[in-house]
Amino acid sequence: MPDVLSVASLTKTFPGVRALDAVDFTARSGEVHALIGENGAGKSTLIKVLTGVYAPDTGNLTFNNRQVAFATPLEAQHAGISTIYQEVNLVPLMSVARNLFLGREPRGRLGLIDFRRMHREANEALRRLGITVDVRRPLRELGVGTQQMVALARAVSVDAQVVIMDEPTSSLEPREVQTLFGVIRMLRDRGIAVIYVSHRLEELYEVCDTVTVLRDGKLVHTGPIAKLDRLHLVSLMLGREVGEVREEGATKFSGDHAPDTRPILQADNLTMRHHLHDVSVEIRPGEVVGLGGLLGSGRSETAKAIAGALAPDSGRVAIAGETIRTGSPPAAIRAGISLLPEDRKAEGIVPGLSVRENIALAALPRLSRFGLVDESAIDAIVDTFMKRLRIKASGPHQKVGELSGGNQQKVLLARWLAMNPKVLLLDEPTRGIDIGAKAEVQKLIDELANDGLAVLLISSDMEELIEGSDRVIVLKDGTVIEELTGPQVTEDALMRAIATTGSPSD
Amino acid sequence: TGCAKSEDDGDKSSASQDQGDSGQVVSEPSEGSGPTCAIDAYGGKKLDLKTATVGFSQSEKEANPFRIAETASIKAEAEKRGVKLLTANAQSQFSKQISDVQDLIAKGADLLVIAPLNSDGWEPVLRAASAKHIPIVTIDRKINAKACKDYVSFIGSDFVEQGKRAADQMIKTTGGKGKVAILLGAAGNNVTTERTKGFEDRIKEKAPDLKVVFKQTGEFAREKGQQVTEQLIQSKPDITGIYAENDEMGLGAVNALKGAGKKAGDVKIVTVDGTRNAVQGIVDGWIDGVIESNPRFGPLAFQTLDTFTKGTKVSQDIVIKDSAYTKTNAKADLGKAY
Amino acid sequence: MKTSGDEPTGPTRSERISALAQQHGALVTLVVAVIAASLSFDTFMTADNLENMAVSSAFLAVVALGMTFVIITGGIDLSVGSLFALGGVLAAWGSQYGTAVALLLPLAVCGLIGLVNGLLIARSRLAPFIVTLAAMLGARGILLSITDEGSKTYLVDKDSFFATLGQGKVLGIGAPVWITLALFVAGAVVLRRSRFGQYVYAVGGNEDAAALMGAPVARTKVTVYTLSGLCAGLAGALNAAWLVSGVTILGSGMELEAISAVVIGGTLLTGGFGFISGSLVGVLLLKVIQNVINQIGSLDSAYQQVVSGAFLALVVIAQTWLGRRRRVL
Amino acid sequence: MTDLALGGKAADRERILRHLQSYGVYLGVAVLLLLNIAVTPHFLSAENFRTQAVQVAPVLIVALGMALAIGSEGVDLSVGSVMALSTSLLSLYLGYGTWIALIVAIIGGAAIGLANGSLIAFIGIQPIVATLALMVAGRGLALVLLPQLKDVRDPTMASLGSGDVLGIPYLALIAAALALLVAFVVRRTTFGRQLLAIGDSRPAARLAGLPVRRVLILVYVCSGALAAIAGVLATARLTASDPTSLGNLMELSAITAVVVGGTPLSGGRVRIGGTVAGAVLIQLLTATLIKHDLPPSWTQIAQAIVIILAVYAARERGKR
Ligand SMILES: Nc1ncnc2c1ncn2[C@@H]1O[C@H](COP(=O)(O)OP(=O)(O)OP(=O)(O)O)[C@@H](O)[C@H]1O
Ligand SMILES: Nc1ncnc2c1ncn2[C@@H]1O[C@H](COP(=O)(O)OP(=O)(O)OP(=O)(O)O)[C@@H](O)[C@H]1O
Ligand SMILES: [Mg+2]
Ligand SMILES: [Mg+2]
Repeated sequence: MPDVLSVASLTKTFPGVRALDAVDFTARSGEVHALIGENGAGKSTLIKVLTGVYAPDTGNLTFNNRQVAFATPLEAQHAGISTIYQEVNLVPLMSVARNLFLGREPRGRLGLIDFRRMHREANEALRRLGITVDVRRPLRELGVGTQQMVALARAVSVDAQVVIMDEPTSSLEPREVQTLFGVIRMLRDRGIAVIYVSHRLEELYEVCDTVTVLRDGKLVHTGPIAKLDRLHLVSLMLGREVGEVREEGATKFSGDHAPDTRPILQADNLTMRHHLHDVSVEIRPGEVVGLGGLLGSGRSETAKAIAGALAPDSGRVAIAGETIRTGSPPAAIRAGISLLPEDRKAEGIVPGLSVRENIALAALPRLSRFGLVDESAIDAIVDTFMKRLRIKASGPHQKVGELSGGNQQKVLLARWLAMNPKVLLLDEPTRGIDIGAKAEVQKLIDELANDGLAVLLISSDMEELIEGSDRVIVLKDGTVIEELTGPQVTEDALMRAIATTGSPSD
Repeated sequence: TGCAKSEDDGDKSSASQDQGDSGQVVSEPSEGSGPTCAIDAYGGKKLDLKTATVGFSQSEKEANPFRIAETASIKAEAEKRGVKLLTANAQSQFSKQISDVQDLIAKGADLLVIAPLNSDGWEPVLRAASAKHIPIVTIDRKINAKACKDYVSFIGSDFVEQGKRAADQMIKTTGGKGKVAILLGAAGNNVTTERTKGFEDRIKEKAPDLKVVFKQTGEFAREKGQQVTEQLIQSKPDITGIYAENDEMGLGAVNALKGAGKKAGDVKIVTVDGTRNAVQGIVDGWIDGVIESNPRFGPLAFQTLDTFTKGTKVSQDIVIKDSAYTKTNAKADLGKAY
Repeated sequence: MKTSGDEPTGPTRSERISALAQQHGALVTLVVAVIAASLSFDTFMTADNLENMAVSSAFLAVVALGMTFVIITGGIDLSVGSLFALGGVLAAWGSQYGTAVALLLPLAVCGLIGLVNGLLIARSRLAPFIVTLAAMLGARGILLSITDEGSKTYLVDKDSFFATLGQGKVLGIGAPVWITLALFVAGAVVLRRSRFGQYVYAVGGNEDAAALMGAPVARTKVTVYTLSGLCAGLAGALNAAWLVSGVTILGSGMELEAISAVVIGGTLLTGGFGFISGSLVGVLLLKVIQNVINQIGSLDSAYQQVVSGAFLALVVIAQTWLGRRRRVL
Repeated sequence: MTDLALGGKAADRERILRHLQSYGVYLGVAVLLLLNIAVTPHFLSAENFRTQAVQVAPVLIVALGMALAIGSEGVDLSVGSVMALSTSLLSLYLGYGTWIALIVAIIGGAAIGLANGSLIAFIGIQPIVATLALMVAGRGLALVLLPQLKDVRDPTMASLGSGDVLGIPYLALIAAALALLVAFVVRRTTFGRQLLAIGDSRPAARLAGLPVRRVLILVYVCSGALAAIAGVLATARLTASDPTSLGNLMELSAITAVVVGGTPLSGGRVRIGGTVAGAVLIQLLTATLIKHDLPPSWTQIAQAIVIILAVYAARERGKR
């Protein structure tokens, strides 16, 4: 198979970090090439260098046997490299169709855009991916997963020689993942080179041919994936011995907790027009309650309504029997509710502030006296959590915006753990987190529950949801359709609950 | 910003009221001697001022003594004569003044009194007015257009002349030797241009030893005048005189001189306008001359309109004879200042 | 523009109404204001008064047109007031060499200044606010230097063809009005129906994403600032034709008026959302307020300011309130 | 772990650029000072420095409040009108005693700030529009209260305007003290931290439970109060209340000072030291141009160029 895109001894430094260190990488036509590594290993950076977002410090880029240097993503795109970047990168206020066709709108007379055709084609492109939405609606009204599928549709609808996908599945549900894999196979069969980044190892074995492993910005392995078993792959990623890795199971959950009998969180009949209908959730101290459902089923809304980030039209939220004001994050936080939001880029991190300030942000009032900040108290807390969660940064003063996705997530976890919450609402806590960190986060959830914390876990990873939760509440179209308890908490039961009632777009 | 802005508050309102008619004297050559204008030549029909509606367009906020006195004088005269008056204020925005006057016309003004913010750019208004044969009198500033065709007459001071008289005063008090600074008014304003021109021409002509060494804008405001003068007296400590193109900047200069520890009379100051504070400055010894620019246009403006609408000729250029305040008359004439 | 796509959940009626109200909130306010004014003042709804308002709004409208593009990209252009004045002076000076010069000279100079703004903003990544603030000073400086520190006013020959661009009437309505309408139609088509228009929205909606999607972000920004400069210059030129002179004291505070008009018209200052037609309505609304104040007549000049400030606040509050529900999520 | 102590040319250059970005404005001040010492007669005198310090004080004080507003991803266009309003209030209340008048004037400024803050925080109006409305209305209000310039003949006010301690004018001392205070607030208080977080990412700050509205309101109240203080001091210096022209275009000078000083308009960062330097830079520039008697056209063009140069030096470099 011919090489299409390759780089030799590529180096890229950011202030204080060498993100890529003499990395060689080659993508071949008709091959799906997995790119893996821990959070912060440099995968996204590599992709951004390949596609002209960043300029490399050193290293040569060869495309179709010609030396190239892409100055902008546009140039890369014109050359035939199509990319889905890690964070959904579309324009939220524009319509779905406009997003799909930005820059290559079908044009009619006088060079004006032919909207009729554009909408028709957009509809078709999405339908092929199993999505039916009104393509004239603003993109932001779609759930994250659907947005991701739009980005996918955009990437594959151009004539590309190379298609790059940076963690495309992190916000997709199983059915959509299968659609995606179908698309990937179709691309491969057409002789297109696919570069695929994911933390979900099973997926790699399902669709990839070759794998490249990065660790701390260095290339540690590249070769056919079939020759490498899962254990080996993990040990390469983490830089630990195979034996060490073997001892760890698939998920880090220990199993059942021994919850209290009286619920600490009671959310009754939360209703929000179009989004939630009479959703009630109760969590007891020491219990992990899972929220299951398809994309757009209202899981995030439920969590946000409980945490005050959205104001429900009616309904009640109480902590230890005391009703709290809804629609007010400070009130919820004072009562002991913490929410790890799903969209960490927009709603979680404060990118321009340092790791330190981000961790201390919510706890500031407690960490200050008479309105003056107690710096040493902050240092202590920051130090503790950076160690405990193994946050990888050049120091507490690095800007959070510069961290890799996984480390940003850990910073957010640290922010909330520093609050000593009573109830922790985790919306996709392990999305985009490498398996090492994922295991740590899962272990942490377990520990927290054992320490008596009430946890609400939202996850599109069925396995994680089933293994982690004591109880699973299943939502569909903003309504609770089933509650799985005790022995019922199995993947099969969950699947069945979701499947029997159909998918929301039908 | 046309002219001065200052007043010791208490007596300001009364000042403009009481002395509404004690102000303006038409200078030589006066009515009759210059070109004149009659209603037949202008077009339009005779009417009785008493039953007419007069529109008055003021250029700036009534927030300085000059504008306050001007508007008050117009209003007082209209009331005295029982004429219906419509007013508009352009808030120093020229585009607004154009629409203001158009609005006045649309609201049915039969006659217009305009205090223009700028001399040029009146074409749209003049066309609208001439289509309806509405007589226009401009006060305090001229419109660059044809008298007796586009407008009836102009009543106001001669700003170049004011500059010249200020120069005369400066030459007299400095003895015609030394270095003078000019505190300019707002840039792009023809009052500034003309007061500067008159001053510089006269200095060149009469006192070649008096050199203008500094020209910076004080924007007709006291604070700006003070700030500029502060910089001036440090970079040019040997300055002999300061010509401020309005009283306010002159008073700012006085502040600056006091702050720098100078004594009254160390630096000669000549200003234009004739506000109470400036004239008091002469009495106190800080200012050496104030050239008056009289804002009380009401009586003259209405008299002109009255005469004109009755069918009698009026002069196209009615130039006010401005007085001046110096050490000799300041104390006695303090009451005349506005 | 219909799609065959089935809609999972259509917006409810009240949502649709509030969406409409947000898009046309300024129009509703305008209609209400006009009705109220014509009921209160019998000299409001006269042909003369309406024509006066239309013509004198035209120039601000053209400036606001360019500003709309800039604001949708998430930027701002403070230099338009100075460019408006500069354009007028250049046009008046150029009119002695014919209409072509009178039009092309201000377009060239103001467009060039807009281009420089755009380059500094897009290529050097300087903040639009500060770049265009500097341009506002710089352009005023240029104006002063070519008018002998503001003391010289160039006049336009009243009978020249150039003057008819400002003075002429077609079907009883002033030429500037027609020109402005034509420009707005063209602007709306460009913004809605051209690829460049899509880039304008994309850059304002999410600049990083737009760049990653391959939108020419820098070029789009450079273009909108150039466009804004051109609009300001053209507005100045037309205004000079109307006034038959290059008045030097024009344009101060005009940038704020233009921004107000655009915002009142429903365009978000944060970018990514807005309409050309809204800006036109915004300009008219400002004009009507001014006219009403004049209709009332003897309102003290200080109170006039209080009233117009309060009115601006009210309109924007109403806008925000109408638009709020849609922006919840 | 990634190699943290990395050397290399790229990193070195990056570091130098970062320093330039942070300290460019100080460099600018130094250059202007040296230039003036070389070419401006009588520049090196205590009296001259006093003049510059006194003239810059009101701008600087306004800029401090502006820096807070900009740090919260906002802007306050009403500052000039607040200065006018405070001078009107001062004049009106001087009859009841100097201190009462001072307090009323400052409270008046804070009240405009409260109105700004409420429009922004509760109704969600863009800061630039909300403060624009109050800029227009505020100036009008000032003129309604005091229709024209009025002399202030109050000995306390007079000494406030022209007095000094050990040769340092009160005005300069007050400005310096306020700068230190605001710097302290930004660095050491919860309010300061919260303000930066809100300026950087409003949704994240909201979800982190920060009292977003309260902080925003406080920001504009501070800005209003500081502008009022500046108005009071300017009045003391002028020994007159001039609501027509006091504070005209002040918002632009203040914003320029803040931005030239390296505070990005996109919020999330506040640099008080830079703001002070920015204000001084502009003051020195103005003084230079006046002292050398350059015509207004030159002055404006020179200002434009210096502003662009200064922000160009301090610009955020592209991520590439
Ligand atoms: N713009 C930037 N400025 C500074 N440092 C950066 C920047 N972008 C990335 N880095 C650093 O470069 C390193 C590699 O980051 P990158 O985003 O490539 O990781 P990744 O492998 O994609 O991780 P993840 O799996 O979490 O997405 C990290 O240490 C990160 O902190
Ligand atoms: N009629 C509608 N109007 C606006 N938005 C809608 C509508 N219907 C659905 N949505 C969008 O669907 C989304 C509901 O998805 P939500 O994020 O709650 O799902 P979830 O179950 O949490 O899935 P995920 O795992 O993707 O977060 C909301 O973000 C909402 O914006
Ligand atoms: Mg990544
Ligand atoms: Mg969700």
